[in-house]
Amino acid sequence: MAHEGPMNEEPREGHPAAEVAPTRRRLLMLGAVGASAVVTIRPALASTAGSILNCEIPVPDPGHSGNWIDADGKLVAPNTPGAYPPALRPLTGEQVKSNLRYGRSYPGTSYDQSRAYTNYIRRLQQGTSGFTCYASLQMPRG
Amino acid sequence: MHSFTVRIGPVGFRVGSAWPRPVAALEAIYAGYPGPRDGIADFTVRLEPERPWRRFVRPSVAIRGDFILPDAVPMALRHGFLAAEMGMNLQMALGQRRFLLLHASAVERDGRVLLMTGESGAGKSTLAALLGERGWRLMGDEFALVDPVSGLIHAFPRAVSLKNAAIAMLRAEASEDRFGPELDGTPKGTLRHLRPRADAVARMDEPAAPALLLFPRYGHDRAIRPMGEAEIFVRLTQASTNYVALGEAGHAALARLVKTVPTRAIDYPDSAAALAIVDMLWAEQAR
Amino acid sequence: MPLVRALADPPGTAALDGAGWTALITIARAEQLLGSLAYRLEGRPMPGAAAAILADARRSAEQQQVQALWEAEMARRALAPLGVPVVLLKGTAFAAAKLPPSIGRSIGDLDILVPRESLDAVEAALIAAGWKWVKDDAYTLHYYKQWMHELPPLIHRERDRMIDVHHTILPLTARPTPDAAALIADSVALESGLRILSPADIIVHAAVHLFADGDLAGGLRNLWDIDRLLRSSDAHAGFWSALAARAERHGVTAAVAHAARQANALYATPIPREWMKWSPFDAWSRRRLLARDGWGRARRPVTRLAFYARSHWLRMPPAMLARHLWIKARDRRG
Amino acid sequence: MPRRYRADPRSERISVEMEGMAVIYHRPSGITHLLAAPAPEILDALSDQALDVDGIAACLAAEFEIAAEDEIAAVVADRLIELEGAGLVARI
Repeated sequence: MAHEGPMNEEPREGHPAAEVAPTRRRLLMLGAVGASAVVTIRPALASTAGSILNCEIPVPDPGHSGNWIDADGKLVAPNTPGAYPPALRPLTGEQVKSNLRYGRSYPGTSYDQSRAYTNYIRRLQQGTSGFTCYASLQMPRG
Repeated sequence: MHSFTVRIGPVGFRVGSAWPRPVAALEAIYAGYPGPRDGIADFTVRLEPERPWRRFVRPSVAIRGDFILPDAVPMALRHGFLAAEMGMNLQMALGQRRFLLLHASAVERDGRVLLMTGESGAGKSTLAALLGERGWRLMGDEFALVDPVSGLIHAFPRAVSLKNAAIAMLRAEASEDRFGPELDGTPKGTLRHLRPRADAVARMDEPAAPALLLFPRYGHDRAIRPMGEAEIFVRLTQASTNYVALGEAGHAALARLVKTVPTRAIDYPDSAAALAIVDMLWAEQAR
Repeated sequence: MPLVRALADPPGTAALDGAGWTALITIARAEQLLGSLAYRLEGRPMPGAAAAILADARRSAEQQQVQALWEAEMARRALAPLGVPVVLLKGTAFAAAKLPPSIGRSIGDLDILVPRESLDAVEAALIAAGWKWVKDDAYTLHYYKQWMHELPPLIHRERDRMIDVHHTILPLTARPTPDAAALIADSVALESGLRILSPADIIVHAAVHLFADGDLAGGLRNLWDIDRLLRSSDAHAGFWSALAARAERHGVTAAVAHAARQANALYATPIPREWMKWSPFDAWSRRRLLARDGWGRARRPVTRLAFYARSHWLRMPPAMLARHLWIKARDRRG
Repeated sequence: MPRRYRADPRSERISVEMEGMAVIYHRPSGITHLLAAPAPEILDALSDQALDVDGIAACLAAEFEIAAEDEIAAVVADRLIELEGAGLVARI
């Protein structure tokens, strides 16, 4: 995620306590070798053709992490016959695209299991975790 | 091509459908809405058979238009109305460049706007719909449009998409004629659409200033937390589909929103608790 | 077709009604020409809703150009230590040199041309600077290296932008073989140190891209580029004979002549009388270029398929084409 | 000759302060960055003149009123890698 940067190390009392001891505080920040000082905002919804490498799609989304996925990509109860357990780690946009285009399976999954995951992803809607990544798979036309 | 046009807030849509049914459903739920300004639609959505013969044989609806997701699953024809709604959402998410688009609900009272943002399932849509029946003006349950010049929020009062338990909750509040057909077996479960109250439609050209921003989270014990500006800023860039595309104007609009609008994260166990928190925070900020 | 009419004759848009404007805007979006149209019609009387949509399109095009030029600048920084000429192509070149087609033009990937012998060094420098392969399977990499006029597409891991690195302007398998060394030798340096093709070569490349390589999808935009370039060069004495000589040198006379004729037919581009030698292919390719209806739908599937097949035929000898399609099909089955 | 760096003029950045950090819109790229200290100070120093690592460290030492320039130089070298990757500074 883009904002795993210095802001997470800061106390959050609404306003920083910088007024108390500016020099000391800044010195501390200055000394933080290794910690990132630059965080770049990435588009939530990428607009270019290849904007897919880094984004991730959890299967299923965290709100349904207990569910399994059937062959059509629908969420079903755990241990439903013919359905698959959640993906161990989120799929990347690149993997999804490669599955959509060339039928290449996801790491450590069978062809059918990959198909089920992809069917789930193709059903994603605005507001569901992973949708914006999936939406980024759009190609420019013309 | 069966055709339907509508204006929702500042945005005109044209929907073309290979089948009559989705258009009939759109006409019913958007009864009383105006057409696009000057008869010119900002965006075009097409509902087409995925392949020519699929118009008649096991009909399935592919969502096409100005902006598309090429590999999206086609939908069953009985969900054609939902396909149209998704198509309109997609045009906004991918194509909107006049306003900073936030994935947030917006309701207005006394000329001031309450914004609620968060992932699907956070409850922003249901809460906005409930508030819209209880003295607030519903400005939109899905997208809030921030005018980069004025900083005002423009209404985008689409039909509210109610899911599962929220349907019963709103049927207790709104009359039956404002509801669309029940759509079962959709990717989000059972859905019903609710037309906003007539005054929300009549006043959709009135923008208003944002006064309170909430990040609600459903299913947790009641809690209210302040948030740091940088965190709010970053989360809103991720809740916006066009922050980067708007460039400098987007940056200025978002920085102004973060700097001027009081913001809280709220956790709530049920909607009654959420509405109580909203009442309390609203009264606080109005003082 | 309304889009072509509006671009060629802006005052004619005064007659459009609401439905006419809606169709025009949808077609222009589908052909990636809405920004160009927006500037073309700027300042003309029109309904408020149309004016607002076109103003959005102008802002959007402007922002796209900022991003495209930035991507070029980042490539320049990554490649500067190599000391090799880096020639911008297509949309980014137009924008960097502020050439007439850049006005409102949408720009996708970054396309650059470098000498073939520095390809490996360029690839290594880009990868060191954060670019990575979009597809890294062995067949794709091998296929591109062996046969194509470019490296397989690379994408920057932070900025999510693609770069296509070319070493010539047509696949090595294609029948005409443009003189890549001459393209680079005669390129022109910009202030930044990046380069663009010579005026004649820019037109040659646009024509080749349209008629000797692609399947004409999105061809109206390429043809609009060509119209803008020809019009801005037309006044220079000796331009047309220089263009003809350059096209002949690269072995693409037919494609360049066809592009000029088609620009003349669709956009009323002024071309010399002796260039107007119509061929039966013209009408056929025009059908393909104009295959778009008022809902933005692609029409004439048979014509489109024929041009798709032609684009492969032009790029590859038949046996190789068969092998290529076979491997792609096998891939698809997983 | 040690390697020297340069940043775009200040007018090419729009900076808004949030929680002690700078939220910067960089006009030439259209990209937004969040910068923690001392990255904004490094950018400012390099907007006026091209400097090498020691030169930047000297600027920061003056601004932060701290003496240990060697330590600062180590931090600066670290930050420059990030700033260069983001395109906010360039080698000359």
